[in-house]
This record gives sequence, structure tokens and C-alpha cells, in this order.
Amino acid sequence: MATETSRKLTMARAISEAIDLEMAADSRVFVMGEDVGPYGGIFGSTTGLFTKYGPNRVIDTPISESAFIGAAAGAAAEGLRPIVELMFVDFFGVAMDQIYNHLAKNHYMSGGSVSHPLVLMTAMGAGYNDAAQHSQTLYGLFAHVPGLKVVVPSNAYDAKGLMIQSIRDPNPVMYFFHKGLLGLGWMPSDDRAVVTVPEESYTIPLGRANIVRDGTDVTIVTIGAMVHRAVEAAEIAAVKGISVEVVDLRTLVPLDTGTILSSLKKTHRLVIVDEDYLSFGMSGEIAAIAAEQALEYLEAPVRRVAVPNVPIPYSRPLEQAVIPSTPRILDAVTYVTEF
Amino acid sequence: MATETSRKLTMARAISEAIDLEMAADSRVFVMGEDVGPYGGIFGSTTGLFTKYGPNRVIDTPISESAFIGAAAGAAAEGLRPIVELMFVDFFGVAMDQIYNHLAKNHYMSGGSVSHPLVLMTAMGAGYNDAAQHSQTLYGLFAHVPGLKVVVPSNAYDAKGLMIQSIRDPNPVMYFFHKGLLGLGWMPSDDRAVVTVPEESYTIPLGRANIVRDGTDVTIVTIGAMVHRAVEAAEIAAVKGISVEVVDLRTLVPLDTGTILSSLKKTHRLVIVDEDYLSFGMSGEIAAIAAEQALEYLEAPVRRVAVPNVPIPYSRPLEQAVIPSTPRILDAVTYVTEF
Amino acid sequence: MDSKQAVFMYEQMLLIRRYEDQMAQIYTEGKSPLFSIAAGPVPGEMHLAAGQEPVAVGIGIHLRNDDAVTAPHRPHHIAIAKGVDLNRMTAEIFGRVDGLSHGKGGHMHLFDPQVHFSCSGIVGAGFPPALGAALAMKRQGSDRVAVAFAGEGAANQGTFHESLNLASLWKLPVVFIIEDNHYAISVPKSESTAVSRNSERAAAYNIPGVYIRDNDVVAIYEAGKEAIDRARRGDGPSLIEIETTRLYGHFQGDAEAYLAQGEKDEWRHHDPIPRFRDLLLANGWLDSATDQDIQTRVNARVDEAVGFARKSPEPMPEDALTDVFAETGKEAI
Amino acid sequence: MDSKQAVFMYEQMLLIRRYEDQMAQIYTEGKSPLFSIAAGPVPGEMHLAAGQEPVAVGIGIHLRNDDAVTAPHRPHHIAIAKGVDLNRMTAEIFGRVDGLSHGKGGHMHLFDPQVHFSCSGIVGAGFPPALGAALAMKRQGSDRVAVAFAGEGAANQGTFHESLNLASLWKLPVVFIIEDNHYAISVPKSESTAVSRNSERAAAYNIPGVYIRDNDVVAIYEAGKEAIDRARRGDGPSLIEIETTRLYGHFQGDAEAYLAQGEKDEWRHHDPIPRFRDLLLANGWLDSATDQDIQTRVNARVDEAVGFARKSPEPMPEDALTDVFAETGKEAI
Ligand SMILES: Cc1ncc(C[n+]2csc(CCOP(=O)(O)OP(=O)(O)O)c2C)c(N)n1
Ligand SMILES: Cc1ncc(C[n+]2csc(CCOP(=O)(O)OP(=O)(O)O)c2C)c(N)n1
Ligand SMILES: [Mg+2]
Ligand SMILES: [Mg+2]
Repeated sequence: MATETSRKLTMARAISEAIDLEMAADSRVFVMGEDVGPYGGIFGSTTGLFTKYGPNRVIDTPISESAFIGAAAGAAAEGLRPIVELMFVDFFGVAMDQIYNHLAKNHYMSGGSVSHPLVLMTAMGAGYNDAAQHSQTLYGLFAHVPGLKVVVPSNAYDAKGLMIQSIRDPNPVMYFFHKGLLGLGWMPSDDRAVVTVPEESYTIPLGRANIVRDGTDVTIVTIGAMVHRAVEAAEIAAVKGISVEVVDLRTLVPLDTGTILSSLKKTHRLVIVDEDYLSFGMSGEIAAIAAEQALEYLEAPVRRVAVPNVPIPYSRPLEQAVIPSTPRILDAVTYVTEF
Repeated sequence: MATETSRKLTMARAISEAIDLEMAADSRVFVMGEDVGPYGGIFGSTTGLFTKYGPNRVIDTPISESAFIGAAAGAAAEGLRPIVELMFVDFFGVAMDQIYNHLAKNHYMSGGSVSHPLVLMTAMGAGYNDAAQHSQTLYGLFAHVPGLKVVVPSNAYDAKGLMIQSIRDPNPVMYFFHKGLLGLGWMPSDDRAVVTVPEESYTIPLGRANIVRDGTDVTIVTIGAMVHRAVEAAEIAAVKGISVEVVDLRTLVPLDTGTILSSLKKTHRLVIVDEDYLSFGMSGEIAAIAAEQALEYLEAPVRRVAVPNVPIPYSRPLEQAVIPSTPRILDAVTYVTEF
Repeated sequence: MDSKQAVFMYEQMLLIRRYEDQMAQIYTEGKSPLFSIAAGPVPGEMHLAAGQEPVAVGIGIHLRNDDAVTAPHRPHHIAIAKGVDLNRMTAEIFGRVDGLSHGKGGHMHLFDPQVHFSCSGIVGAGFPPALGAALAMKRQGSDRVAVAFAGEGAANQGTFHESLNLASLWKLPVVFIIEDNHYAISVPKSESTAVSRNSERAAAYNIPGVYIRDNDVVAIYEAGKEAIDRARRGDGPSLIEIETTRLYGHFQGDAEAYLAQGEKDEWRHHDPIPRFRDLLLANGWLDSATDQDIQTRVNARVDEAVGFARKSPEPMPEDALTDVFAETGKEAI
Repeated sequence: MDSKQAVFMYEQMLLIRRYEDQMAQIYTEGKSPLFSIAAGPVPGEMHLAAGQEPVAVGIGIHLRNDDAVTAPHRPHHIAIAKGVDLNRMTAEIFGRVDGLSHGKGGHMHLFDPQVHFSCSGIVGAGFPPALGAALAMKRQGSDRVAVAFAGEGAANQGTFHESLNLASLWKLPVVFIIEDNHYAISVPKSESTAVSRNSERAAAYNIPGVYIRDNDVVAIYEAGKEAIDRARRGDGPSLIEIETTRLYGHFQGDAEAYLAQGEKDEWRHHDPIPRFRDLLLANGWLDSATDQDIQTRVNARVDEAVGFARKSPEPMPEDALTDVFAETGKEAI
């Protein structure tokens, strides 16, 4: 039993295991995308699936994202349960019309008569010098347009449970995995994302944030890889006597406003950590919720730590300067505490 | 002199006049897009230009937005000054990769050695029952990704001055015109957008908000067609003894944070009115700025009036329910005043 | 084509024509004296397909209820030929609660899952979902097929290329129909398309390509049968381009100043409906009494649909907040 | 092709090969014992083009400094053949301040406006800007031309279709070069492309299409000359697809488990450089002493570039905030 409960997985393995379980359980589920077949997905999200399920259920595509993502939507409307991979979220612009004018809106435009139960999984995130077209997070943009659920796991346990839930959801779900959390071996990966993962199937409801660390002085609201930076900052802050609560949103749509607010009512101080661009995105939305619904509790100005409205640069010192870091988070925590 | 200064123009005429003046002044300027030629632009942005400048400078295109917008970027890099029309901003998804991965980022990715002086003009806005794929504003999305200036005029005077400035700007500028402000005749149009416009060329700097109405009790920050709804609400509020200041941002990038903050320091109350989707967009950004930089001045929770995270519905009562209206704005103003 | 089919097609063409003519009329209600797109019982853009009936009917005759169709912004003729519920479709165009989408979709967003019909206001957007429907059908082991309709202007959108390639590669049961009505809004085909016939592009995807001249419903019927049978057999996709005519403007309110003098008169004189009627009469498949009956029936059918729509209430404002997500809808805000 | 051109091309091929081999080596620095894409002096993805020299050189020889080129994610060979500043390009790949973009761009984002070169990491994205450059050239009345290079995988992206149509329609001075190296990452052409040769797709745009087998630099030279001359004369675009080979993996670190047994050996045995050398020797255009000189020169050139890069300092963190907008850059935050 000790061994059973202590099986640790990387996030990549957790994702492919989740897909495997659902493919085994439901013959309508299939995977489509570039290099998802024999290669197993550039980021390992489909490792082993081609061997197990063959080319009819694990389908390599041409580099025609509009066609194959739109086709996935069409197949979903006809009763299949596609999981389709957009290799990097940065490429969304070649297929965005199919995604946001159709996949996201058809349920509404049809008055509820058409559904697209579909998972659009995609890699995001910086930290390995792949520059401006391969390093973004962009989840805020997808959360802005109505009709897509937006899932951003920060560790293997959540990755598996959220993936299974996403596959079963009757709606289109954008599922983002951060390249730097996957445990790929050939890329730096956060050990904190490697956690115990049960072998069996389980789900995590969409729209429920996770308080990954309790605290009383400051709330950090964050998501994805930044959860671990936030926890690091919280650990350092603890040494200085500052008690930081870290809220991992896990999904942006639905957004767990309740958890954010109850944390704020306890701590009275808010720092938002976001690997997306600073302006007009997630960090603004969370701050706005605070300004609308918890203003009387706020004892210090809100602080946002995000990418400072520049494309992601290539060179290491430049990239490291723009991606939110533990010291920058700590500065923000200190600022709101000392205010 | 009285006649000269009182020439009033519709916004559509102001835009085409601005383009005309720049085309006359600079042979590098040309226009490209669907139906911009003999038709004069579906929304009249190029009326008269084909007759005056001919098919070499006013170029009809196939329905190939990726190709012609990308081509405009390429032409700009080689020394031309394209004005390219995306007929409705709602169509951005078919060309977004060219827009945001290239047009927006090349200057940065090239370390400043490549420039794209280009205006991408596009129609936005609801109010005439064109439903979910033809009624959005979406400026928040373009303001989120770094590298594009974002211009949203609310009246003919601003439309002309901002267009000329945009054409002369060395950067890519997204220029949004609201269909319901253009004075097209075949579509409801706000008379408040028809204002006196000088015949000569003039510019309005990007990044400078306009206080369209002074007030002391509440600040409304808004843009585009909503400026007029906000002014209406302010007029009604004035009758009730509430003094509302209305800030027309005019551009989202650059954002005139200074004007927002000084108004807030005077009024201590903030309402944001935005025709874009509520969450993860402009309204969140403005609220966040308040929560970061003017928290101690806020005497009431921030209120946002925006499209409540649903696609724009077709039917009149449904559409009217989701587009911010004068009564909804007034409610918000009352709320923050009485808080 | 036997006489029964021919008469059925004729009746459908009349139904479509009557529908579009009625819609053109109704669309003006409440919009005068000055034309305002936003006024009256039917607001928003209105793209009518009078003149393009042969395309919808000549293809639609070969389709079953369980076959899928995607249509573009100009969808009525295709919807009618596919058997979309005319009452609910009309109510949708009127923006009423009994509409297919309870008023949320409107004229460019008609969805009738009963007959696997959908459309979109984005040019070229219907190709990929048709692929997807065909993929589902193939995987499900059925002999169903999908058909994507689009204008000649749409054939220059990237989705056309990506979709035809993928359809051929995966040998999907899908047929691509291009309605060449000579214009994309004001832009003539010659100024948008580097080849005179899109059917020539079929070779770029290793699939059959056919061009049909002259809005000829009989030829459309034949080519449609071949392509759809082929898809049903599992032999893969085809591309058919059909020369047709747009008897109204691009949308209602279009002044069509870009047309050459007399261009439209030519189209009107070459109206496919009287031509087909003459053929049926000549073949002895139709007599004028039957023709009269059909006209009466068709008019009544359209009147019924319009009556149904007019009677249906408008949706309640709060309904705008539902249907963003399946299930509870409570995530909508 | 005269002997001078041939020897020049040979030297360029060697320069490219040497560059890519050196880059492959340097790329491993700091990455062992466990391969980490993020470590060492050259981090990030690295797509090398050894084996594809004939394409770059056979086309590049016909281009002037003022002609424009757009290249894909695998750009080094094309950049070198276009005359991009090798020192600054290398410094860019090292992410240093003396790089073409001062370290902001990196290997997939090389821009050298001096020779009108740019590239992009997005597959198929280089077609439209090449059109635009050609449009500018045509409008400016010059005889300059633009060339867009892309892989065979990119030919299934929508931009390919849209751009070829537009280029033909507007008779732009642009040439489209497809490098058919058999794979798009792990996906073989036969599983991505419904025709065996993309050159067959030229007919869909009413432009000439040529396929060149066997990575043959002489044939590439000839076809390139014809297409570029044609564009320069104002006779419009052409499409050339070239069979070539990718001697490294898709990117460095690619285990290439998807290749068939021996597949790569075949490519290696058919290396275009020794083949071209043999031809030159056979023609008497090269002797082994000259060959030796060239090798020495080429090695020195690469060493110089790498030395230049290594000497250049890293950018300062605060430099990340500049260059979002032209002029002041103060809007950056
Ligand atoms: C991607 C996109 N670009 C532009 C438009 C605007 N638009 C709507 S219909 C149309 C013309 C379509 O022409 P065609 O495909 O020939 O169809 P037709 O209207 O002739 O039936 C255009 C440009 C759009 N809806 N979507
Ligand atoms: C739009 C887009 N989709 C996917 C990718 C990921 N990707 C990078 S290179 C590549 C393969 C490209 O193949 P090909 O065009 O044949 O060029 P090659 O790598 O063989 O030189 C893929 C799929 C991308 N960069 N852009
Ligand atoms: Mg047409
Ligand atoms: Mg390739």
C-alpha cells in the first residue's frame, strides 16, 4: 500500500496516462495532432498511445491546424470525443477562427443544440530560450473569449484529474501544459510538479482552486508553473515571518472567485503572479475582482508580477528578466506586507 | 470663418478624408482589403479613394486575410506605408498569426532593425443584430499582446486626427472603428459622433485620453461607442446631483494611465464601461490599475459594465441585454456613489 | 433523374425562390423610409440565394437526413434543400424563441442537428467541420457523407486548401461544392482567383474536380450523384464548382454599383427556374395544373413558416445569459 | 553555370556544412551529461540544415543583396547563401549583444535588413511577407525579386494557398521554394500531402511548377535561374519544389526513432557535397589544392564567426524592455 500511494509521476506521464484511461474506457475518444503518433507528442503527451491504439485512434496530421482543429470540432458535433493537440499555444493564430468563432461559440449560437465535447491540449511557457514565438502562455486570451473552458495544471496529480475531467466535459476545453513542468528530461523541469499520482482514474472538477499553501498575511493568486515560484517565495517569506497563502487557480474558466475572495478576507493583501503578459489579461482580471468584491478588505495596493508587456526574448539574461521570478514575487510580497 | 469651423463630418467621412490626405501627401501610402476599391469599403472607410487614386493604390483583395495582411507587413518592411482593412475585427482568427506573431513582434525580435509602419483598420461593435461573428469589439485582446498600438476613436474629430497619426506612426497600429458611430445611414449611428472636423490635416497623439466631461463624484473610464452611453448616463446623473467625469481613453496602447489616476484622485469612485467581454480584458486592466495605483483614493468598490461573458446574441432583446446601456451605466454610477 | 425526382426538385426550387422573395419583402418591413439594417422584424445582414436554387437542390436531392451539410453566410437555399425545419428556421431569422437557436443565432447561424445542418458567417469556415463530420462517419463505419458548400470567394481562403488536402489524404466521405456566382461582394472572380475554374484545383489534391456551367440543375444532379455515391462508397472526396447567379445583391441593401450595365439583366433572363419548368413541361413530367398546385403548396408552406415565426414570442432578455456552456449554463457569467 | 559560379557555390556549400557541423558541436556544450535544451552557450531549439545546402546555394546564387528572402525555422543555410552577416548571425544564435537582434531573436528569428533577409519559427508564415516585399518592389518599379523558402510540411498550411493565388493574380516578382526533405518533424510527406509533388499544385495558381529530384545543385541552379529571371522580367511567380535531405534530426536532440532502418544512411551516402566536388573535379573546375584552400578558408570563416560570437557580451537584463515599439520604446511597459 505504501508503494501504491507513493507512485510519483511526471506531468507528461500523468497526461498520457489520463488519455490512455479515457481511450480505454470510451471508444469515442481519439487523439489528433502533429507528431502525436509514433513520436508520442513533441512534449510526450501521447507517449505510448500509438503503440497501444494504433493509427486510427492516434492520428498524425499535416501542418494544417485550421483544418484539423476545425475537423475535431466537426467530429465532436457528430458524437466523437476528440483530443486535439496544438503543438505550441503560440501557434493559435493559424487556427484561431476555428477555435473562437466556431468551437467556442457554436453551442451558444445554436441555442444549446450543438455541442463540442473536445479537449484542445497545448504546450505553453518559457524558460528554455525558445524566444517570442514558442514561449508564451496566452491563457488569458482564451479566457477572455466566452465559450472555452481553460485548464492550466501545475502538477502531475492535477494534470491527470483535470485531463480526465476535461475529456468528459461536454464543452470545448483548452488544456494548457507548461513545458517546464512536464519532467521531459531534455528540458529544465520543476521537481515540484512531480507528485504522487494514483493509478486509477479520478477527476478534479473544473472551477475549483487549490490552496497549495495556507497563510494569513498575503494571498498570492497564480496558476501553472508560477505556482511553484510563488510557493518558493512563500517559503522564503515564512523565514522572514510573513505568512503567505498561495492559491493555485487550476482553471481560469470557470474561475473560482469564491476561493480568491475568502482568502483575501483573511489576508487583506493580494499579489498576483502570472506568466502571461501583464496588461489586459489574467492579472488584471484577478485584481479587478478584488477591487470590485473585496475592496474593503484590502489593506495594501494590489501587486502584479507578470511579463512586462514585451515579447519573450531569446537570450538567457533577457528571458530570465521578463519571466516572473521568485525574487520579484518576494519583492511584491514584501511591498504589500510593509505597505 | 463660422462656416469653416463648423463643418461637421460623419466618422466614416473623417476616416476616408484622413486617408485621402495622407495618400496625397505620401506616395508610399496605399490601401488594401476586401471591397475597398469601387465599393469604397463596406463601412465607407475608403469612399472616393478608388476614383481618385486608382487600382494601384486602392487594391481589392481576395478573401485571403493571412496573405494580404502578411503581405502588407512585408511591404511595410520594404518601405511602403500600407493601410490594410480587416473587414470585421471578428474575422481576426483567420489571420492572427500574421498579425500577432509577425507584425506585432518583428520589431522586437529583430532588435529594432525591422519596422512595420502599417495601419490595420477594422470594424467593430454591435447594435444591429449581426450576431456572434460580426458584433464584437475585441480590442482588449489586441491590447494584451505586445507590439500593436490600439486606437479606438469615439467621434469624427478624433477619428481623423488619430488616423493621420496612426499612418505616420512607425509601428503597426490597429485602428478600430465602431460601426455604430460611422454615420452610414443604413445603420443606426450615434449623432454624438458627428462633430466639427477641420478640413486640413491634423494629428492627435496616441496615448492621450480625452476628458469628454468634467466631474467630481465619479470617474467613468471608457472607449469607443460607450463614451456616448457614458455621457448620457452622466447627463442623467447630473440631474440627480451626481457629477460624473467621463474619460475617453481613445487608445488602449499606449494607455494614458496618468489621466485615469488623476481623475480618480479627484472623484474617488470608478466605473469602467466596456463593450468588450467582461473578463480578462480592458475592464479588468483599468480596475487593476486603480487597485495598484489608486487604492487609497477609492471610496467605493470599482464597478464594471461590460458584455457579460457571452457571445453576442442575434435577437434584439437579447443583444440589447448584453451590450452596456445607459441604464446599466447609471446603476453602476449610483452604486458607487451611494456606497 | 426520374420524373418524380425532377418534379420534387422543381418544387424545392420554387419553395426556395418563394422563400427568398418573401424574405426580401419582409426584410424591408420597418426599415423605410430610410433603409436601416437594424430595424424591423428581421434585422442584421441578409444574404439571399435566389438564383442559386439549382446548386442546393441538385446536390441536396442525393442527401439523406443523416448526412451532414455545412453552409456559408448565404444559407437558406441549402438549408431548405437539406430539410431544415422551415418553421423553426424562419422563427430563428425573426429572432424568436421558437427559432432553431431560440433567437441566439439568426440568419447566418442556423443549426439543425436533426438533419445535421450548420452554417457560419465566416467565409471558408465550413470546410473543416465538414471534414470532421466525415471523419466521424467513417470512424463510425456508416455510409453517411458530409457536404461543404461555399462561394467561389471562399476558395481563396486557407481552409479550402488545408481541408481538401486532408480530405484526400484520409479519403474522407466529403464533397466540396463551390457556388461560383461570379462575385464575392463586389470583387469579381477574375480579380480574386488566379484560375478561371476552381475545379482545376482538384488536381492539387488528387481528387476529381468538375465544373458545371450555366446553373444547370440537371448537370448538377448528375455530378452531385457521382460525387456523393463515390463518397458513400468510401472512395473519397470530390470537388464540384457550379456556375450560378446571385439574383439579389450581396446582402439586402447592396446597391450593386460595381456591376456592369446589364450584367444582372442577363442573369435574370437566364433564370434557372423557368428553364427547368420548360424542360419538365417539354418532357411531359409536368403539366400546368400540377404546376399550379405546386405553386399554391409552396406559397402556403412559406406563409405557414412566416406565420409560425411571427406568432412566436421574442426571447426574454435574461435568456441571453444561458447556453454558453452545455449542462447548467451557470458558468455563463 | 560557369566555373567561377560553380566553385563559388561549392565554397558556399562547404561554408554552410562547416557552419552546421560546428553549430551541432557547440550546441552540445554545457548540455552534457544529460541533454538539456536550455543549457550551454546556445540554448533553445536548433534546426540544422546540413544536407540542404544545394537548395540555398542553387537559388541564392541568382539573388542580389537588394532581393528579399524569407526563410523558415531552419534558416542557416538560406541566411548564409543570402549573405547575412555571419558574425552577427552567430552572435545572435549565441544570444549576444552583437547579434543581429542583440540577442532578442535567436536562431529562428534572424533578421538582416542589409540583405533583406528574415525568418520565422511559424511554419508557412514566410509566404505572405515575401509577397509583400515583392509588391513593394513592383510598386517601386525596381527589378528586385523576393524568394520564400519553406519545407514540404509548410505547403499544407493555408498561407501557401492564399499566397500563391495572390502572387499569381497580381503577377508579383516572387519565387516559392519548397524544400522537400521528406519529413515534417516525424511525419513523412506521404502522410501529410495528398500529391506526391507540390509542384503539381502550381497549376492551381496558373504558374509554372518544377520538381527537382535528388538534391541536384546543378538542376536547382538552372530552375532557380529561370524562375528568378522570369520574376525579374515582370512575368510573375513560380513554384519550385526540391528533393533534399535532412542530415541531422529535426532539431538537435531528436532521436529520429520514426525513421526506417537505414533510411538515413542512404541520405548520408548520397551527400550532395562530395557529389558536387566530384563533378567539379571531373570538369576540371577544381583541383585538390584549390579544394584544400577553400576548406581552410571556410573553416577559418566559421571559426571567426564563432569567435566573434563568443567574445560578444551577453545583453543586460534591462535591455529586454526596449524595442517593442519603434522610436522611444518607452511605451514598452
Ligand atoms: C474570413 C472572412 N472574410 C471576410 C468576410 C466578409 N464577407 C462575407 S461574405 C463575403 C463574400 C463571400 O463571397 P463568396 O464566397 O463568393 O460567397 P457569395 O457571397 O458570393 O455567396 C465576404 C468577403 C467574412 N465573412 N469572413
Ligand atoms: C504553424 C506551425 N505549426 C507547427 C509548428 C511546429 N513545427 C515546427 S517545424 C515543423 C515541421 C516543419 O516541416 P517542414 O515544413 O517540412 O520543414 P523541415 O522542418 O522539414 O525543414 C513543425 C510541425 C510550427 N512551428 N508552426
Ligand atoms: Mg460568390
Ligand atoms: Mg520537411
